[in-house]
Amino acid sequence: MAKSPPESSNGSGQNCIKLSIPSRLEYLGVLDQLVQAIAEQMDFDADARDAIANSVIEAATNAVQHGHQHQSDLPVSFWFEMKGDLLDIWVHDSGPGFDLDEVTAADPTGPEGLLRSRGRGIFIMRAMMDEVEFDIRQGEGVTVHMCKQVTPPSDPGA
Amino acid sequence: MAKSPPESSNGSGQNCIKLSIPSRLEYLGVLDQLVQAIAEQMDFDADARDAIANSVIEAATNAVQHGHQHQSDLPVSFWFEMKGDLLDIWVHDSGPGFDLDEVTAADPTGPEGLLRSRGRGIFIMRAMMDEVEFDIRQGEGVTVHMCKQVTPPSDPGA
Amino acid sequence: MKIKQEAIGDVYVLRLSGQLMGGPDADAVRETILSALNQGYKNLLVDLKDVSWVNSTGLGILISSHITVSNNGGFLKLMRVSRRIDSIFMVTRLNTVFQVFDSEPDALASFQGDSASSPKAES
Amino acid sequence: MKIKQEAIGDVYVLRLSGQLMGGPDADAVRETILSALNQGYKNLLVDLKDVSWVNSTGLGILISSHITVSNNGGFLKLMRVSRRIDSIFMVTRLNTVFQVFDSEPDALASFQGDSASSPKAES
Ligand SMILES: Nc1ncnc2c1ncn2[C@@H]1O[C@H](COP(=O)(O)OP(=O)(O)O)[C@@H](O)[C@H]1O
Ligand SMILES: Nc1ncnc2c1ncn2[C@@H]1O[C@H](COP(=O)(O)OP(=O)(O)O)[C@@H](O)[C@H]1O
Repeated sequence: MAKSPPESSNGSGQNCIKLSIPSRLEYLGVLDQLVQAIAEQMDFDADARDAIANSVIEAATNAVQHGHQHQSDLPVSFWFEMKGDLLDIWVHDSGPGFDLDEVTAADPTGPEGLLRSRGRGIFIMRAMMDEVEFDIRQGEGVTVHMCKQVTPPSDPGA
Repeated sequence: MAKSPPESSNGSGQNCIKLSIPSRLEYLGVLDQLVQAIAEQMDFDADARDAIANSVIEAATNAVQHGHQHQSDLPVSFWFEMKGDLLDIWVHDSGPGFDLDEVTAADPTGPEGLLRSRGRGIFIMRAMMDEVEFDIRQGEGVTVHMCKQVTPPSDPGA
Repeated sequence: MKIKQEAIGDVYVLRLSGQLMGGPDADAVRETILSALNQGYKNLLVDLKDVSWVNSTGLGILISSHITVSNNGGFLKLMRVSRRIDSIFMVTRLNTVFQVFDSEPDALASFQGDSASSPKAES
Repeated sequence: MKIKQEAIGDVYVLRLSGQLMGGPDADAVRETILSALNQGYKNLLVDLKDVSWVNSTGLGILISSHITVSNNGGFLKLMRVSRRIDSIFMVTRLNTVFQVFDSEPDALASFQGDSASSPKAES
């Protein structure tokens, strides 16, 4: 799985859609619609489309809230690369980064975590996508990479 | 009306969504969904949303077909700037450009034009948007700028 | 875009779905129409119910189809055009070129005793 | 997100619409709930029918609301949760925290004789 955002390969390519939005939660609805459309074009089923959209929204929420602290003039960038039945997504903010091990130590579904009002975003992404990785660089921001493959309809004879 | 694409002001800004897609007609459906979502967020009514989406699709079709001649690795770029109830859109390709006066001389609704199979794209944009302008630069490509304002619901008492 | 085909009596119905926008769509529509004409059909009906949008290149496909069919002495009509597509027909005045019907029975019935065009149905 | 409010007998119903995602949404929900509690309502029902999606910050709003209401001796229940939102409840196990009802009559009836929680309705 490619680790660096397609930025490094110029961000172009025949199968890559790029988006950038201001750091405002009110644009997450527009993002949702774009992601749903991309996933539909790739023939993901309705549950998978929702899972992908939920995950991109979580990454974008973190970029806006934690990465850019709602500074709306800072853009959050998205790359959607469609290779056959594999969708690779990168979400980038230019914020200060964070310590991944520290924030994911707590289990939001355990007795302590269940009633906390925060700490579920990364958990949801990991539960809903095939793979989720964080590229956190001091001074260069955070890039979340996630991917999901179209599942062939299950074979009832198998 | 701003004539240059927001590119010149760095393409950032708190109200600007940017998109780029490969030069493939199959991505126009995804584009349509994004434009519809942006127009809905701005409270354009259903007819206006369709008009805007139709116009952006026409500009994108021209960029893919004429500007980039279907070279799918060349990206078509879009800027959507939302200022209050005014939506400004720029569509850019890096193709060779064309002679606007020449191509818009023929009226596609006149007796000669009506049965031609081409030559309606720019006409449709002009009919459906408030303003449409072309910035055509030798060697730097074509940028179509169009805008539309939300019409307040008509006052039955007026 | 996808095409489903169906012969209903002497009317050959093409049911399009998706988006009508040129490229491969043009070939698909042309081939289907030529094949229908080759089979002897003169009455062609294009169902646009499941077409979400048409761009100007897609309009070109409909116009070429119309011309091909007319040149072969047949009739090409449209039915179940969405509000969105109808607005493009109005703006481009293609509403004066195509006969458009809201319902399938009306469209099918219109071919009976056809020798000249009848006015566009109300939408 | 928008909130419509309605008292049905002794149940205070909050009908949310749009997207539930934190920011100003958090304040709006909190204020509505505090005002209902101040008016003496103990039974609160949140209608999610017209909520297209919820993010984790939105889940936080629901959890804080639940805690506030419980701390005031009341009950907060949810109804008409879409498949999309339900999948987030399952993944985060918040389905074990919230009582969710598919229909409004079931939800309203459930408050009669409430003193402890009843099991989550089938979805
Ligand atoms: N893009 C980011 N930039 C900075 N910090 C982040 C980012 N994403 C996540 N974090 C940190 O990780 C924590 C956990 O994130 P998450 O699991 O999404 O839950 P929540 O956002 O509800 O706290 C956040 O509280 C924040 O401290
Ligand atoms: N982005 C572009 N790059 C190059 N040529 C263009 C571009 N847009 C339009 N044109 C030229 O203008 C003509 C008219 O465009 P249009 O009105 O959209 O109709 P059509 O695309 O059906 O020909 C095109 O045929 C093409 O020659």
